[in-house]
Amino acid sequence: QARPLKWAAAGDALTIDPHAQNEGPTTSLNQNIYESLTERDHAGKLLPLLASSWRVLPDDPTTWEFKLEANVKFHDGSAFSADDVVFSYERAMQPTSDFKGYLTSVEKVSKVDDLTVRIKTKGPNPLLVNNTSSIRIMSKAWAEKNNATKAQDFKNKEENFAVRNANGTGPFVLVSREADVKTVMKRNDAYWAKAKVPLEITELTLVPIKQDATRVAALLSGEVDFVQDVPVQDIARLKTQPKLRVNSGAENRTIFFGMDVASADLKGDNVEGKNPFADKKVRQALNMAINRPAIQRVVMRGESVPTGVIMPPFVNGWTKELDAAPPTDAAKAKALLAEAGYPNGFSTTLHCPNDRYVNDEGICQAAVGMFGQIGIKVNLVSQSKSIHFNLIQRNPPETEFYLVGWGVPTYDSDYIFSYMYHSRTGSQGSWNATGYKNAEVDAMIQSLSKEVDLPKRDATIAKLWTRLKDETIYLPIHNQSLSYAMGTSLDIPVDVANNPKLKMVSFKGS
Amino acid sequence: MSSTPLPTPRSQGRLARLWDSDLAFSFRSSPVTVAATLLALLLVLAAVAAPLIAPYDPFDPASLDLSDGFSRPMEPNEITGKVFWLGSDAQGRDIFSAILYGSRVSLLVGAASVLFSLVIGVGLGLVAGYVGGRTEALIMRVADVQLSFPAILVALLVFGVARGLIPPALQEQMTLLVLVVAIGLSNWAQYARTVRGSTLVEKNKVYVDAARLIGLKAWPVMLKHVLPNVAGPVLVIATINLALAVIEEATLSFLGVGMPPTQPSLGTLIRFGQQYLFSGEWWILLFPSLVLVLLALSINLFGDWLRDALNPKLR
Amino acid sequence: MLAYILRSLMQGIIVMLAVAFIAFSMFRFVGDPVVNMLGQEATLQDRAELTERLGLNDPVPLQFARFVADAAQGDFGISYRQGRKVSSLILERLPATVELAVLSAIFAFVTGIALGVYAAIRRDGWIANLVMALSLIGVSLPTFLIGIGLIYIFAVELRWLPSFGRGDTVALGWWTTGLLTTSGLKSLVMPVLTLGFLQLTLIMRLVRSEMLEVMRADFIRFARARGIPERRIEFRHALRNTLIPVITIAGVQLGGVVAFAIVTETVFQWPGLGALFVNAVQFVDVPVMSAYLLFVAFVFVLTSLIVDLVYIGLDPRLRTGNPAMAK
Amino acid sequence: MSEAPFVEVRDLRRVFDVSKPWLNRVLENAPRQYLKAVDGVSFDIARGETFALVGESGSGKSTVARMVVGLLPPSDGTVAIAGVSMNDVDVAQERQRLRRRIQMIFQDPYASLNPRWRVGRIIAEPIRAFQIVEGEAAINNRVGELLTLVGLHPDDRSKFPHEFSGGQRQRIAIARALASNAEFIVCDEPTSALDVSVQAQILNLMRDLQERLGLTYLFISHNLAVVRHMATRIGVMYLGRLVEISDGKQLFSNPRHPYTRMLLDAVPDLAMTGKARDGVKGEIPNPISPPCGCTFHPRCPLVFDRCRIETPPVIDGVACHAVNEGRVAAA
Amino acid sequence: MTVKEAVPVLSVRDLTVEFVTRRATLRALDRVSFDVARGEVLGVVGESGAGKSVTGSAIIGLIDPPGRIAGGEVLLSGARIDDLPQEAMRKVRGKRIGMIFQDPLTSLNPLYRISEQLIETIRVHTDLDAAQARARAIALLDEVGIPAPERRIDSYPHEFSGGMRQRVVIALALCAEPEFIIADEPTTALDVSVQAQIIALIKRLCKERGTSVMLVTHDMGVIAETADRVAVMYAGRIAEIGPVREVVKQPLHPYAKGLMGAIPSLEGEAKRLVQIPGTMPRLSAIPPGCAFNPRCSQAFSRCHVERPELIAVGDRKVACHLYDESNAEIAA
Ligand SMILES: Nc1ncnc2c1ncn2[C@@H]1O[C@H](COP(=O)(O)OP(=O)(O)OP(=O)(O)O)[C@@H](O)[C@H]1O
Ligand SMILES: Nc1ncnc2c1ncn2[C@@H]1O[C@H](COP(=O)(O)OP(=O)(O)OP(=O)(O)O)[C@@H](O)[C@H]1O
Ligand SMILES: [Mg+2]
Ligand SMILES: [Mg+2]
Repeated sequence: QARPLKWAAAGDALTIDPHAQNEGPTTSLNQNIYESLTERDHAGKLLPLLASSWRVLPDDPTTWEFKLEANVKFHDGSAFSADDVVFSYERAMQPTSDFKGYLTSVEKVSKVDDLTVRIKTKGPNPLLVNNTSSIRIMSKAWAEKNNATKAQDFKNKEENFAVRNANGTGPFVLVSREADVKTVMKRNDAYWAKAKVPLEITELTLVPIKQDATRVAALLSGEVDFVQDVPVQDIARLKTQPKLRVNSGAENRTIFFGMDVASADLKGDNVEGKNPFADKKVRQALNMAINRPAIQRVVMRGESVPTGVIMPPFVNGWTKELDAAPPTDAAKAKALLAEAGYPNGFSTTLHCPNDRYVNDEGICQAAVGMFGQIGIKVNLVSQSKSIHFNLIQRNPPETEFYLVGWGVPTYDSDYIFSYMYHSRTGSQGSWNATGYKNAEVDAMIQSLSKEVDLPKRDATIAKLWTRLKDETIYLPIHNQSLSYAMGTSLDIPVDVANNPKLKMVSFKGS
Repeated sequence: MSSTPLPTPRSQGRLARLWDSDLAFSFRSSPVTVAATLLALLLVLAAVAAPLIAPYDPFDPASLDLSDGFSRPMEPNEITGKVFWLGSDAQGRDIFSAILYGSRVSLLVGAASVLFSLVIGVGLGLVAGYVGGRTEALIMRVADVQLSFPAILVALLVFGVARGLIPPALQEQMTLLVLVVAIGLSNWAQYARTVRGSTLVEKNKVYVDAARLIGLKAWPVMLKHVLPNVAGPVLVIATINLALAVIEEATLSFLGVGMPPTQPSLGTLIRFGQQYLFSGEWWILLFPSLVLVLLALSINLFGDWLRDALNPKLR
Repeated sequence: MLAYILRSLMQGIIVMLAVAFIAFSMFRFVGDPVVNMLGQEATLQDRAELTERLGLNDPVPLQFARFVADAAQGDFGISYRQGRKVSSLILERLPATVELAVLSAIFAFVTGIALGVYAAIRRDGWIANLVMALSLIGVSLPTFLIGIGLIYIFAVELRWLPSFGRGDTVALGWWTTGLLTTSGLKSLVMPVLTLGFLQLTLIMRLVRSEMLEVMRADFIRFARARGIPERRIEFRHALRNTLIPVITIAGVQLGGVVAFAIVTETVFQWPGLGALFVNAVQFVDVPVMSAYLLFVAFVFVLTSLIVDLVYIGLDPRLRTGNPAMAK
Repeated sequence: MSEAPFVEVRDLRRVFDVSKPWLNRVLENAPRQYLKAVDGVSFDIARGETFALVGESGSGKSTVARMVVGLLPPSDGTVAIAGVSMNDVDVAQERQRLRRRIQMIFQDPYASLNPRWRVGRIIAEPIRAFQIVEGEAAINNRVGELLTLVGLHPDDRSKFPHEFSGGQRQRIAIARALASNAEFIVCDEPTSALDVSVQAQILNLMRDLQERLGLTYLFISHNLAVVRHMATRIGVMYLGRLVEISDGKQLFSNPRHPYTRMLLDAVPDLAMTGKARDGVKGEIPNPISPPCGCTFHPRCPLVFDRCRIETPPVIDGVACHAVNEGRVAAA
Repeated sequence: MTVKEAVPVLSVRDLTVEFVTRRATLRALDRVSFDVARGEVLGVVGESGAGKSVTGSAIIGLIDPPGRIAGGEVLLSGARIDDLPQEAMRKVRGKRIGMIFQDPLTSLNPLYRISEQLIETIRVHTDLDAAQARARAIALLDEVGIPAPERRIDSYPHEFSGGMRQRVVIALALCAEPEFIIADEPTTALDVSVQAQIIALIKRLCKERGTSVMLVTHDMGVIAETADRVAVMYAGRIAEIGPVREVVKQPLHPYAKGLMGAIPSLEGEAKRLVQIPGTMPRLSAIPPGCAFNPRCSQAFSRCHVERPELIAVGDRKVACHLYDESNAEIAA
């Protein structure tokens, strides 16, 4: 029986090359075609996939060994083997790959036999396996044949075959793809793990619909069956529709503000020769000015969980105490400001994306008002994510106050530390646009990736968090929640990484 | 001289004469035009006097209270109990005040961009028409290129380029200016074409020769003699372009490249409101849209009448 | 006559060159192409190498010449965002936009002329007045509001028509068409109406005023004085004279429909070039932006050329190249 | 004419480039085309005299007028007024001073006044430009005087041109011409747009003014009767050439050039003398490619071979081979 | 003039035309009456705005709104035509009454060949088929003096000179052999030398066909030469009408006298022209009584109050109180 599913999302995958873009919507699509050694279920739990088991070699803490599933076939019918894994990891480690960050600790990937692979790390890396769920495996023979051995390479002046064609081991086979229009996949009837999953969808079509209203309209009129990005304001109405189901749940993502705490003077402010953000009291005042419950209630319509730390609860290192945010207290905030020498506040500019996170622009607007109430006049510049992220990633950064959201695909605090708190050196701290730089903290962060003793490691993590939370480098807002809307015959749970597992879908009622 | 001058029966005051003129008559006798003009005036006045009329200042984020968010029109807010005539939006902004301030921004952008394109277009058109030759060919070719791109595309491009060139810190302050330039640049060619056309006609009229005979140079002749005579069609285009510019600004804002959310224009308000098309908060979309359409419509009605009234060939 | 056509061609080429220059400058100066291509992690050496490879060290005129030569061969480089050849992206999106634009243009032209002629002939009739009033509302309604309104009524409330996209398409070679399937046709209705509406009102108003003007011409009076039936005067004598100015202006405008589609395509998630462009603007995908710019200019040049040819067909005064016969 | 002529026109030529655009010329292999609007015209005008130019449309009358007042630079030849060259760069300053002495009245009274200006401002413009009198009150006075002079009311200054009839507008134009105390007025068909009864008013006014102010006129018209009424001397133009110059009366009693005769013949006979008129044959040839030799030869009843080849020079006021050779008896 | 004196080809009775404007109802024609006999050329002269063109338009039924025929009647060969329904009137136009306008440059549709316009008109009014109509058109062109008509017939109007175009216009007006032709200033836009040719052509054609003509013009000379009778119009009224010789040589009406005296002449001494003071009144300000009274040097009290009717004086009719018997002593 034909059971097609039309799946609408706000944005399209940027590419289907599995190693070209480490970005939410891209992964969301690609995971249906390509598979990795391990996977996460919708709750974030790590499960075996192409690797049936793994271990750190008892004699060598720097080497991981993965046993691969037998009888796995690529979509073109060729058999999956260790060669493909080695090839794919090497491909993911190339400079043109966007996934090399997951594999910085990897020294070498090697084949032991057809179904065994070893990954040697530069030092001991007790958490390497967490990263393997992000590295997808493609067919070596196919890539070589089609001259796609490198992830997207602009220098070629030629397009990469893998950008439009795919050959993975996943539950769905690519039929056709028009970027930003639609991507059609059909069920992989020869799927190796058919027995373990329902795999009821016969044809899967992803249609990106950018406009919120149009996306909702498409669901209401029955043109699509499943909407991944339901605008928060429409959840209530959709819930009242008898033929629709809305599932909500937390996402593995925290939304927060960052600011330049290091520069001697800010360009966008009205304070001469001083950087107000460099003063912890000012940062604390800002933190106190934010009315998190109000943002949750009005801007997010309840679809978020306020937080006091830039870490979602799924992450190793999260505690209730850390999560507690300071209560909103404008009077105290003003007092702090006065103490810091800004009794009349100051003015500055806030940069905000307007098409990346749930109601990102609304959050910024609300915050601007709240900062205004303690006397800090904030200009708001909101723009598309591609421009916004550029400002953050430039070196030196071109923003002094910005909103960003961070998900943690490895479910470990290290990921946050090394991207957000480590000083900008080498491949680390690339998203740390605050200029925060502390040799001691950097050393502690670096020690994490080498620490084999997990309790000891956790202790370091806790120490780091206590210290960093107190520093108030970032102003956490909330952990974002997600809602999926679909016809009542479906019941797709919200995936914490926002990568719905469509092979798990089963149709009820029909 | 044996001929006697004809008696002049009409010697009333200037105002009375204006009232009695054909233009005023055709105005008075078209109730639709009168209504439209009154409406347009009302909207413009309300926009200009926004700070005096508006109960809140929607441009001051500090005065907003999130708890006021999504109040229904004329109903007290569930939490704060405040009443907003036309409701409030997601930020707790009073829609009525936001519309007043928003029309102010829209009209400011509209008027300034019209002025901008008018100055460029009329200037270039006059020069092209009066000087002729290569200058004319060059100017008109540039105008052609410009005309080949619809306003929205030009504005998007200008906006994009400005984004690339203006330092991010200044962008918010510059948005208004960029909008004015973007919309202004996308419309000047029309003026240039019209003015050139009329100038070509006017400059061959002998009153221009008469002026040249007393030794006037090209510029004084253009400005003092030709310009006033090409002003009619320019005025018509300017009026209609004002409506267009307001719409264009709204469209740009709708596409996300307009006024920042903290200083919303009508278009920005509509862009926000559009998110609530299905969620039941209809007032956030409806009222700004209505004002935008009424504003454009009333200006257009006036412009339409003006065009017919100034066109000697009709009627 | 040949000279006339050649001149149009030459003007077209000049326009194309001017636009190419804008596109080139954008490519070259708005955002650093090397940074855009290489991303953050690139080493200095990578950059230098790519700069050299892309020829960015050459003199600007040479770069421009190369740009034009590449563009003339349909080579606009690789999209920063999608990593695909811009030319193939454009070709892929072309059918959607062309079908939308052509249908809108036909809709606007045919309905616009018919209504305009009607409004001119029955100048004071109430239907004509109603049509004129509606046309003003049409001019005052932003396109995006029309689109949103249509979606709300026909897709959400009535559920008659799909709210987005092209529906099912049939591939004829590389061309995909929505004209051969019911869902494709249904999907076209609202975007075509939305896109065509503004043009329709403009053309209609233009036709009306031109026609009114022509109807006062001496030769119309003379035709009446000869006892030519009124119908014949209206449709044979007046209409053709009306069409000459209408075609110039409408031609330019319809050439622009392709680009006007930006808003419509955004609202209806129409997978055409306009949507591609808007996405490109948001991602600062300069190769796509500049290619689109050139494409729009090309369409404009093409329509102007067609307009000029139609002109020659309509107006015999342009056809004679015999100066001895004049005066 | 004992004293030196007030206006001296020598060998005036004006060529307009009416070539097709470059591309057409290349494609069609067409040469550049020139239109000789005025071709070697010479005449003198004495102070206080009215010199008239007549000729059909396109014969170059207006072009001569525009060159004489300096609105159009001649391609060749000279115009000197009161001894000052109108086109010599060296005497630019003198010429600027000369300008106030020369004015022009145009054919179309509806187009010759700026429709957006009030009459007072129109007439005051030359006064201000040449600083004839200083001070607003004085200017006002002068405008009033001028309006009265041409038979209008001083209060008319606050009206716009469209509030006047054609004849009244022409009076305003005359007032403007007189505003700078001009001595020499070029009148390009000043009455051809007016009704006969109004024409009579204007013609009478012009003659009155001439008598009172000692004006010199260059009077252009295609209407022979009007010319006869106004002019002391007359030049007949055909296709850019002056074919005959003679004293006013003589031209009508004794036309010599065949073209002049033809023109006279073409005038309907108000007196209804019943004299049979020779129908004028043909139309003016295309001025871009005028017939060679005597340009009138295709229409000339007296044409003979020489006329087709050789351009007749002006001898004794006539440019006609037949006349010069005495082959036609003076009528 | 032939025997059929009894029924004039055209008879205009008390024709009144009004233009309704917002300020007033303007009377462009005020009880105009005249007859045109078969084969006769009636000249109509008068200043600009006197109502000459309106008279022509009213006869042929082409007064555009806001104008309307407010009174009087027009009879064509004895039958009323001013009250005919649209379609019937259309059939009269071109078929029975031809019209020639002033400007040949704009009278022809620039987009159609001469042949198309001629054949169209011929076929609208006759049963000829296309080939016959074409032959007819060629014959007509030949008749109006266009050389090599077979060749020129397929030209476009812009390929003709002004004089040639006016010939084509005349051919178009003559297509259906109308009984009556209105020529509204047919030569004003033409060169002096061509004017005479065109006038001669009209005159010859009408004579040959026995067509009557109403020739509207400014030019007294043309009238003097062409017309049999002449009507002098002033401010929408006929001031004087009568045989051309008498009216031109010894005008009766003071206005006509002024008009004749104002024309510079080729003969005689170039003396000061007779000058009528002032200008014709605007339609909105026509004085009561005789419209000419403010400009008339002989006006007396009655002229200011009572409108003079046309009075027969010999062969002529004149609208002036001076010729009313009861005022005989003043006229002297
Ligand atoms: N600016 C110009 N460019 C080209 N040709 C011109 C220009 N001005 C005049 N001519 C031509 O020169 C010739 C003489 O023109 P001009 O106006 O002097 O004639 P005219 O005798 O005054 O005629 P009219 O009685 O119609 O005023 C005409 O053939 C005209 O077409
Ligand atoms: N459409 C109109 N509306 C108002 N008044 C009009 C209209 N048409 C003509 N008139 C008036 O009717 C009067 C007679 O006009 P008409 O055209 O018959 O004059 P005419 O004698 O033909 O003058 P001309 O010699 O200038 O052609 C004029 O006063 C004119 O203003
Ligand atoms: Mg002239
Ligand atoms: Mg007339």
